[in-house]
Amino acid sequence: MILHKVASSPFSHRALDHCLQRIHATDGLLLTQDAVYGLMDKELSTKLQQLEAVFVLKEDAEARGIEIEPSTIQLINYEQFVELCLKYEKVISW
Amino acid sequence: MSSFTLLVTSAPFSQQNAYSAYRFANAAVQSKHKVNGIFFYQSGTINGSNLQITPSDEFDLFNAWKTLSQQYQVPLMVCVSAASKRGITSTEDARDADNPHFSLSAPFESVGLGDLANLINNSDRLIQF
Amino acid sequence: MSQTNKIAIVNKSAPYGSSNGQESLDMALAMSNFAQEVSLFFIEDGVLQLLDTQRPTAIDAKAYHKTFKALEFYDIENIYVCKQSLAQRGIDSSQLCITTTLIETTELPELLASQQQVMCF
Amino acid sequence: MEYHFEFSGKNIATDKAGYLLNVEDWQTDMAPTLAQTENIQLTDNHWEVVKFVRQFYLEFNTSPAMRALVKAMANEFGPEKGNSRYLFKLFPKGPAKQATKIAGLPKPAKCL
Repeated sequence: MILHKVASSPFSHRALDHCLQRIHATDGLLLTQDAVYGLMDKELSTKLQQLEAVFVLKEDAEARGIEIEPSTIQLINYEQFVELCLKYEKVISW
Repeated sequence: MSSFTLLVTSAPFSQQNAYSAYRFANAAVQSKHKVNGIFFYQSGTINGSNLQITPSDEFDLFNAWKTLSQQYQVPLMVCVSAASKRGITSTEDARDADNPHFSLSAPFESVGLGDLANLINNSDRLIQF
Repeated sequence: MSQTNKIAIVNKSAPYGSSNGQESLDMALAMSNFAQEVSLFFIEDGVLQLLDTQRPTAIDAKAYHKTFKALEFYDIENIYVCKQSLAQRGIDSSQLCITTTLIETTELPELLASQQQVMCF
Repeated sequence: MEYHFEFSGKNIATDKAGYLLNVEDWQTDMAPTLAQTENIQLTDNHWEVVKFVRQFYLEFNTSPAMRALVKAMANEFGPEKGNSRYLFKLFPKGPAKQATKIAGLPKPAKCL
């Protein structure tokens, strides 16, 4: 079980795409920094909802004016980010 | 209680990564976890430059790192090779190169990658920013 | 907490546009020198680092790709290259400067499962 | 500051620690002079390592770190020469550091 951390916008970088091509069903995905802009893309948002565990760093979303509608995507703060890293066996930062 | 090594590979200001790493480190120590060390590599080494001047109305990451390190005994380790290439040198490294200037001072330490291997060996998780 | 860790280093950057490739290799050699068990993964643009015909002195860059051939002396024997990433770039594995294990895109997480820590450059 | 020494009527540029700045400036007869700066009297065993390290650098574009040197030496000359005790006996201040200097190679990264 891996936590995949992505930090770049999917509109200009392919890190999220590369990650999604390789992510395992039981893995977790954490969107941080510019990666939270990915939620503005309806198609991508729908795709993300099919994953078991998607997290968004609250501070990064709030800073960018991104509102997260209640869904399978979970908003977490830094304390929860720390715990999440411990819940998964390892963290890969794309 | 768990322990972390943070690997910071991006420069301050140019990218958000170092700020995220700082927030993470803070949250970890607040939650009573141990941060064994912050290891600065690649452009991340620029975080150690003591020549940084931050406008007073912007977040001063350099001093925030120092405070974190002093308050929670978190070592701030800077890879000497990656740093030297980017103009980040301790007094000793500067002297070895006959350079009159230096830009790295305590609590940031000039170390080798072997120290990162040690940090990783003693930590539950390695998180890269 | 063991004395030796299994460390995976994932290379996803092309060689000369950034220092990622060269500094990732420095990292791999150092980790191995300090008794860590290193596995290397080359995916996406990272596979471009392994092309045999590179001549980086043309742009004053270090020819660090020559060092890949020395990895066996650093006990770095697990070198994985993403098959699809090669195909997308029209590269045949015979054009690479070292012998590697070809893997499918989807194999990465399984192979990472046996590693303790992951770095990505 | 610039550092150099004279060899066969030519100025050979080095860094502050005495490592050649240009790999191509090296020639075989220069090794004893470089070895002297490390207080080493070259024997056949020393020569073997010096030549081996230089060949390694020319082929792989990097000087071998200790662990790699041991393994590569063991491959080439067998375990009695491919071990760190043997290499440290020849180069007491560190084979990676001293053999590279005598072989005219760049100063190894401080990191390693």
